[in-house]
Amino acid sequence: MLLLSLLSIPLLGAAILGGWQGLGHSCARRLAVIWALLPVLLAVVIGSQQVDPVSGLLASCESRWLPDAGISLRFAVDGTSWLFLLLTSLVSLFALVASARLEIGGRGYCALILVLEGMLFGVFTARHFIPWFLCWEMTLIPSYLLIRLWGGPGAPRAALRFFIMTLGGSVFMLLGFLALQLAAGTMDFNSLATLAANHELMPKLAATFVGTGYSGQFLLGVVAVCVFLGLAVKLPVFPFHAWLPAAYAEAPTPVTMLLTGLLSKMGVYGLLRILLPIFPEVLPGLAPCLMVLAVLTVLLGAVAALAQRDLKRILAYSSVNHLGYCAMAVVAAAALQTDRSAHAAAISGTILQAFNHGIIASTIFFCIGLMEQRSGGARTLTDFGGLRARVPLLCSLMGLAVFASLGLPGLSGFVGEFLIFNGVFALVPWAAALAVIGLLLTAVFFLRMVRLVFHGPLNPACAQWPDLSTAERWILAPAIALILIPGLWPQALLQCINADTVRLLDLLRILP
Amino acid sequence: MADALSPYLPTLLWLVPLLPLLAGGITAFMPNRMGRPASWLAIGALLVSCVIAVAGLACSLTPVHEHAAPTPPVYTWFSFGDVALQVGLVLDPLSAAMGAMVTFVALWIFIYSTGYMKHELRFGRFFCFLSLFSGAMLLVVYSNSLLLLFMAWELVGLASYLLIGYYFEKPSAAAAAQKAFITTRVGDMAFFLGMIWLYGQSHTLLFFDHGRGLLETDVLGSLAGITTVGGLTVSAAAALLLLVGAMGKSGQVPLHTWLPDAMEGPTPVSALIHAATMVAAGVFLVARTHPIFMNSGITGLPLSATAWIGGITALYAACVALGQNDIKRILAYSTVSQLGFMMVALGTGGVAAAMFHLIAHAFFKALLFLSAGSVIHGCHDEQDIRRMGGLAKAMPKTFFAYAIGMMALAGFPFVFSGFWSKEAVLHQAETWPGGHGPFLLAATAALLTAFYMTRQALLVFFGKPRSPGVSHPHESPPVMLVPLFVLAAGAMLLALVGTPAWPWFEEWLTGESAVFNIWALAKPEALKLIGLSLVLVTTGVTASWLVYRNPSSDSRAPDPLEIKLGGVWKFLGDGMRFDATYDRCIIAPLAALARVVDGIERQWFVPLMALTEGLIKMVGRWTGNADEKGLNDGFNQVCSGLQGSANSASASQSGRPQAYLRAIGLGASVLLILYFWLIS
Amino acid sequence: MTPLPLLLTLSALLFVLGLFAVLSRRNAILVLVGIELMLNAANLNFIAFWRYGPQDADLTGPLFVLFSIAIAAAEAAVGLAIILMNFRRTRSTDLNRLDSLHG
Amino acid sequence: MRLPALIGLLTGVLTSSGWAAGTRPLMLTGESLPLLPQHLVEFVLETVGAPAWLVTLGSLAAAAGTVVGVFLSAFALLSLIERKTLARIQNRIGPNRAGIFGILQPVADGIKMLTKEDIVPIKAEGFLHLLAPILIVLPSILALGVIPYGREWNPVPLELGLVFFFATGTMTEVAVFIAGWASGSKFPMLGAMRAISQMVSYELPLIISALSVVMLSGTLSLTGIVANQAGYHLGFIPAWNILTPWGFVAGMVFAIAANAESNRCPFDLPEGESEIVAGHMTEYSGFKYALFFMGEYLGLFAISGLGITLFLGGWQAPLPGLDFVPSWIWFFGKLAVVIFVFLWVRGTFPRVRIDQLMRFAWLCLIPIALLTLPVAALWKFSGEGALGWLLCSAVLAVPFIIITVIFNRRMAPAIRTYHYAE
Amino acid sequence: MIPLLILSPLILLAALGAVWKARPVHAALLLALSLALVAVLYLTIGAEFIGLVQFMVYIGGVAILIVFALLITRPGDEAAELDRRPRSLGVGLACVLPVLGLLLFAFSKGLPASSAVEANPALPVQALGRELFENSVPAVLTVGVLLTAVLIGAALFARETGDKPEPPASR
Repeated sequence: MLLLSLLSIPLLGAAILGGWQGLGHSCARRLAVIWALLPVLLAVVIGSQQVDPVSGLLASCESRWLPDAGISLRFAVDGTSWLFLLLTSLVSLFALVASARLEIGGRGYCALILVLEGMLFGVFTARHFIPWFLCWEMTLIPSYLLIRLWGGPGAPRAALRFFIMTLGGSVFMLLGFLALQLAAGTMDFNSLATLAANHELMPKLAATFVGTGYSGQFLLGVVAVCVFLGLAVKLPVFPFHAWLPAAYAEAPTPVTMLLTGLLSKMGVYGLLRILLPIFPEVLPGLAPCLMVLAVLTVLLGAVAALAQRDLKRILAYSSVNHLGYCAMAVVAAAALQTDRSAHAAAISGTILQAFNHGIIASTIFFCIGLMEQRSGGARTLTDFGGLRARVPLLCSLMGLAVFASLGLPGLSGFVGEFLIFNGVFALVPWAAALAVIGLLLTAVFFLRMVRLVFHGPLNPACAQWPDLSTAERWILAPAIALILIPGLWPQALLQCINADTVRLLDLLRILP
Repeated sequence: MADALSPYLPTLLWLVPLLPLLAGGITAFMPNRMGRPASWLAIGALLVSCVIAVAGLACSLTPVHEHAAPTPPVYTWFSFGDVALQVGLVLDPLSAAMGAMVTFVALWIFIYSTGYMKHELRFGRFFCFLSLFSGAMLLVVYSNSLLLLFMAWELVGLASYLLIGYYFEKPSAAAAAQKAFITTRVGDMAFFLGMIWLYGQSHTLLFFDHGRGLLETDVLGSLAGITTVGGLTVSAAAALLLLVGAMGKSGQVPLHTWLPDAMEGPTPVSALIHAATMVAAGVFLVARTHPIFMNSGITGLPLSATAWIGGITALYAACVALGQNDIKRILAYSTVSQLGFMMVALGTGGVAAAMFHLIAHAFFKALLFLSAGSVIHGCHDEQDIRRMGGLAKAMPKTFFAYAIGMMALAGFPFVFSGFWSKEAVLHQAETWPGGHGPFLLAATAALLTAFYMTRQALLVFFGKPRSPGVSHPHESPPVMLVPLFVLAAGAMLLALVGTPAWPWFEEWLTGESAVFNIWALAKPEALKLIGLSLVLVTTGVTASWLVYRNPSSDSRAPDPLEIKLGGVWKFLGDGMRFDATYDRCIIAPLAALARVVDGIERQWFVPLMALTEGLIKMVGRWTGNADEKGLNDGFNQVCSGLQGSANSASASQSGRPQAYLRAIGLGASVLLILYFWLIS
Repeated sequence: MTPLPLLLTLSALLFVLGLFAVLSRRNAILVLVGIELMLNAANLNFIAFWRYGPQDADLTGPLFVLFSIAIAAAEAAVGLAIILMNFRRTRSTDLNRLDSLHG
Repeated sequence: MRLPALIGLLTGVLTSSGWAAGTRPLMLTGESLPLLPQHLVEFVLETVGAPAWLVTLGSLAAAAGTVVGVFLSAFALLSLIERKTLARIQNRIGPNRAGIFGILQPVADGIKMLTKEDIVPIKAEGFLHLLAPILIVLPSILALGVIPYGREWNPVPLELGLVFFFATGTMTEVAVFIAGWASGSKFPMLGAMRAISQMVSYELPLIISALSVVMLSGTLSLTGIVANQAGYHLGFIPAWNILTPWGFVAGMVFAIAANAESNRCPFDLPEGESEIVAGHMTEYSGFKYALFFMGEYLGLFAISGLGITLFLGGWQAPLPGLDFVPSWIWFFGKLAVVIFVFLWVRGTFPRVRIDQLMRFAWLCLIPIALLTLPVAALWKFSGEGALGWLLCSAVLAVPFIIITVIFNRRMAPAIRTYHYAE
Repeated sequence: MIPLLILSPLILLAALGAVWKARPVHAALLLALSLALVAVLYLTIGAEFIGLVQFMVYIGGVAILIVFALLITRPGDEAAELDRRPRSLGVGLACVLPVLGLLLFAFSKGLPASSAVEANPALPVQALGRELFENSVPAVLTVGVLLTAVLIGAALFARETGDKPEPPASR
């Protein structure tokens, strides 16, 4: 019931906003902000539910949709899902608040954001491929429209590119799952994972596609690659990230917050929830290949960020870099080594990194939005300078987020990165050793940005800027709290997912 | 007091780092105009920390378990999966001595800053950063976990970044801050790798954990038993990585370039962070993890690497210091050189010597920086020693303090701590079985130290004022002078606890009780080194006096050494062109790489995408046309037919509310009349 | 003549006057005036029956009048707000021009 | 020398005559001094043998006459004091020509007003134009009638005094409207619109803040409310409502709203001469104009008197030992202080803008006034002691701070750039 | 009885004026007069509290609101402002008169047998308050909610529609 209402509330809000003719822009934004508080509350309520000791679920709902086809709308929340739900509700709220603050969009815009939020809830809770995929694809439409209609001058092109690439990836994923459906007769994630754990998936595939003459190993590998493609585009993993910088830079800032804070997390979630449990048999074979891609993502993201002059593009590449760590950790966790603590570290680190990056990146983007608002749209590095003298509060809060992003201990970014490196180093040492360079470069491009934007003599163009208004302070305060608290007390987040991590490890048969 | 406190110390110990951190956190929220209260809060917090740290020192003076590893309580910070990660604080002689030194020196530097930074706009912010730094530094010192140490280590780096960039409006300061952070981060990344390597193999990051800690025999043995890349044992590899981290923080060649630039920060910052404490954190890290260095297999590579790097750094920095003209940069290079001395001591196995030199150095170098600050303050922000001169008369108290610091650094005999600590280091190096290289390097460096310090003193305090700016210097206020005297007293009194006659400090660190034996001074090897030190100092001072006794009265005249050495002097002045080399070999290629990657991103991916787009659009247009022509037109015709027939039925409705009301009223009246007609 | 019939007659006449205003005034606000008159007539009845009606001392009458007055105020506020809104749109309060519902 | 003798004579006559021996003894104490006219009329009428209703009517008329007389003279006095005080605040001298220290200025003004030509504009609606000034004065006089001025001086002790007071107060709005509309001119109309919106807005906090007093007193009778504030805490702190947390807040709200209700500075927009000449009074002259002024001042007296009754203990003495002074003297003493505060406020505050005015009422005063109701209940149930102080202050402080912060932000004037001032 | 006999015709006359007057403001003022007279009527027959409340709400609230609305919705010229005799006078009367007949008929039929001049005691305010806040609490709450809703609704209706260009963010 709780879950059902969580899934439907954003859609209801979208319907209200969509249907309320004549609602003014600012009223619509305010209404949407208030409405978006509801999912946050509901997420908190769901979090306070008792965990079912058998299934480890906080809440679930199921309805048989097409029983003949074996398709059921199964949604369930465990600790990991819950963390993503919380992130979704928080970042959506944040994006709506940011829209209200930056005065972007109106009725339709807010409705689209709410639709997006609802679909993301679906993605993070669905336990069956069909509803999951429906939601996954449905996120595309609002995000496409949001970028296309409210974006910058290059938005149509960027949005189209985003749409096509993601859709292309999804097609592969759909094909992969259709193959699984043909072979195993189910698309339920849990059933598939159980089949995989019992080594039944491979023979079934081989039996189904006997005409091709390929081995089950090869076929499952192909399916895994197909699924990975779909996820990799969203994440994004090199070389499927081409849509990202333009889309991030052209989208209106709140939408960028959603893109980086939530849409990319769909990829992480998919890697953890789908790729890892369903394909444990073939992943170790693919791991070196995927690991190369992940490390390249990390390094190229960081190096490319060095050459950017547009603040949003810098942040876009930094997102590539940060999500590369997630990809790296998941791939490492797929490697066939039985160091339970390293696996646990990699998986926990991935989730933590996803959550924290969502918060941090959207905070930084919001700050950039504020700067853009003050500068009248300019946002290249040379448009600013010496801001710390003029707007110290904005600079210190954004600086805090930036330092969290480059993994300063005591802030939320560090713990995730520590765990990821811990796990990856124990499982695939060379990857960690190379990726450390990425960590270093992150500091380089972020500090370069800080130096050019915040430090140095005050740019006369910024000499009249107002510092954060009270409203902006109150908007940023919770975000900053969400950066500080997990940094000092990571257990707050980890305790939600530890049981799930153990469950996943047991499923993957990784023994102590 | 110590005994009474000792049961509570494990808990109270948390306060030592937390109080300054808390003060930093609170002052961060104070507006600029509340600068004074912010400074009081910072000083107050640090004072309490200092009291506790000194109490801790007092407690550890009386070793309860001799030769027993400490058993501090550990706390679970977080757990992932079913693994818990633990942290804690430890109070052993090493951390107790270091902690007491840090709090004490920092306290006086805080007090000094209230005078020195008086006219700054962001006065409160300065103390916020200072507090943040002190807290983090104390966490480094007391940490019982490599992870906690690393976290504090990074925070220290952040504080250093903020403080170097305190005058962020100056592009040079902003650049120096960035350089410091990134250069040290290079080392930090090695540290990070070393740490996770150690964790991956031992599954613990605690130093002392009831026999299961990293620095305890079981784990040390198991680590030394695993061989990895290049034939090194895990502990050797990790130790080397940790050493790189320490090099970054402690400004060892080749990661030293940030330290002279860091002098862009305010002088108290240079005194506290870039002389006394933070740069010593690297030395402290090696001292802390010394058992890993010691037990790294038979090669002993980490230790000899430490010794050689230290020796090279010591000599290199001493040479470069010869060619500097900025009063603070001379001191900065001297710091690098002295840190090299400490590394030599560590590499040659003398944790005690290194720590003694560290603490002594903290006192006299802080003293020197503060005196230099006083000089700069008095000369209206003039930093070039060629433009100073004759300040001894105008600023006698500063001169007095400076002289003590300078003599301690140069190693004037007997009453100055520097003499004895340097003697201890040389003693260690000389008796090292690995060779005489580090010893010779260090001894030469000692000679040069005496030379350049004398040069500096002569140019600054003697002769005639060489520029109008410094012709009317003024003495600093008491709030700046008192810390000078306190530190001067410390720089001298510390000599008492480290002489060979009563090597109390060393014995205490190693957990033995010292015996006073004046005749230890007369032992041949002691005499030999004392003699050597004396010779080195005297030579250096005399040579310098000969060269600089009559400085030219023109501030633009070339340096006497420049005349003699020519291009070499210029080379030294540029820090042996490390920066330029880095620019050419690392930064420029990196930028080029970034441009190439960006180019690929833009040039290669974009057309590919555009092609796909075009194809898809074409298909879309074709199907769209089919829809438009085939389906929609037919539908439209049906609709328009329907619409035409519906227009005639609506004429009877006038749309006026009152017309409707009247109709209702008439109807109701009719009904009423009917009703009455019916009932009556 | 006892007070009760007098008051009842008065209220009936007031009611009828109000009704007349509602049915025949063109200005929407004056229609509201009529409605107020009708409400008052009703209130008057309540009070009359409470005061001069059968002997049971409960306070239903005045109570009801209190509520009725409160609601009348509310009704006036909303009614006027609606009229105002319409005025903004059409620049008129003439009910005869409110014929957008016509067929 | 003559007055005491006269009083003595009268007393002698009264006490010795049949009244003293008959129905009621006439004790002429300090307390009952203001009742003297009323008693005299009753005495005369009864002696003459008039019917009972005539006696009652006469007695009421005398009582009303006393009140009106007292306050009309107070009005005259105040018009002078106000000018003098304002002059003092503004570093001027003020009226000093008519009589010594200008003491005859009110008289001079009165003569001037009476002898001026009464101008009625052509477009004015004659009857309504005349009706407005009368309707302005009427409610103030009616309201003055229900206030208890002393222990015994209580002209019309209505059980529903408070409701009556507010009910009559609403009449002013109609009067103002009539004045504005009947003048048939632009500025009066605008002024009337402003005045009405202001009065309607400020009536709400005024009534709500009075409600908390009603809630704790359990009566609508002003006499009862005063009686409820009798006594002293700790032996010397008077048990006035203003000295409780909710009462303090309600009293402050009441004072501000009262100031606005009587259209006085800083809320004197309706007649802001720099903007709309004289508001609804623009087209009036001569005696009608004077009536408006009279209405305003009588209203001020009335509302101050109500404030004193509700919050400042009415006629109760401020300290236990001071009961020997006749209670109405205390009342008028308090009235003088309150009026002075109003003058002071007028002299020191700048006039607010119309949007500030309305925002202040709706966003600040009304929420705070509403807040006093639950807080008064809390005060009642937390034992009216130290605990009550603590709880009530806390409950009041938090919303107060929030409201004022929000309000300050909303009200914060935009930073202006003075183009020609530098 | 006497006050009643005096007041009733006055009330009716005022009401008639309110219905008949062509000038809207006059009609509104006459309505106010009529309502005020009804309030006086209440006062004289022992329902003082109701009378005063009637006065406060109708004169201070409703009448003022109506007048205000009239002023705001004034058309430009004077002629258009006048609400001249309705054309549908006959229809109006045709609707109204049967109602009047019905009412009078019903009253005359349903009048209680004994109706005294001074039957019930005057209104005790305390008892009324007790009745209100003890027995009729739900009703009071409902009315409270209703009034709040009305307040918000009226404010929403009456506010300027459409987004005004907002002033630039905090300068």
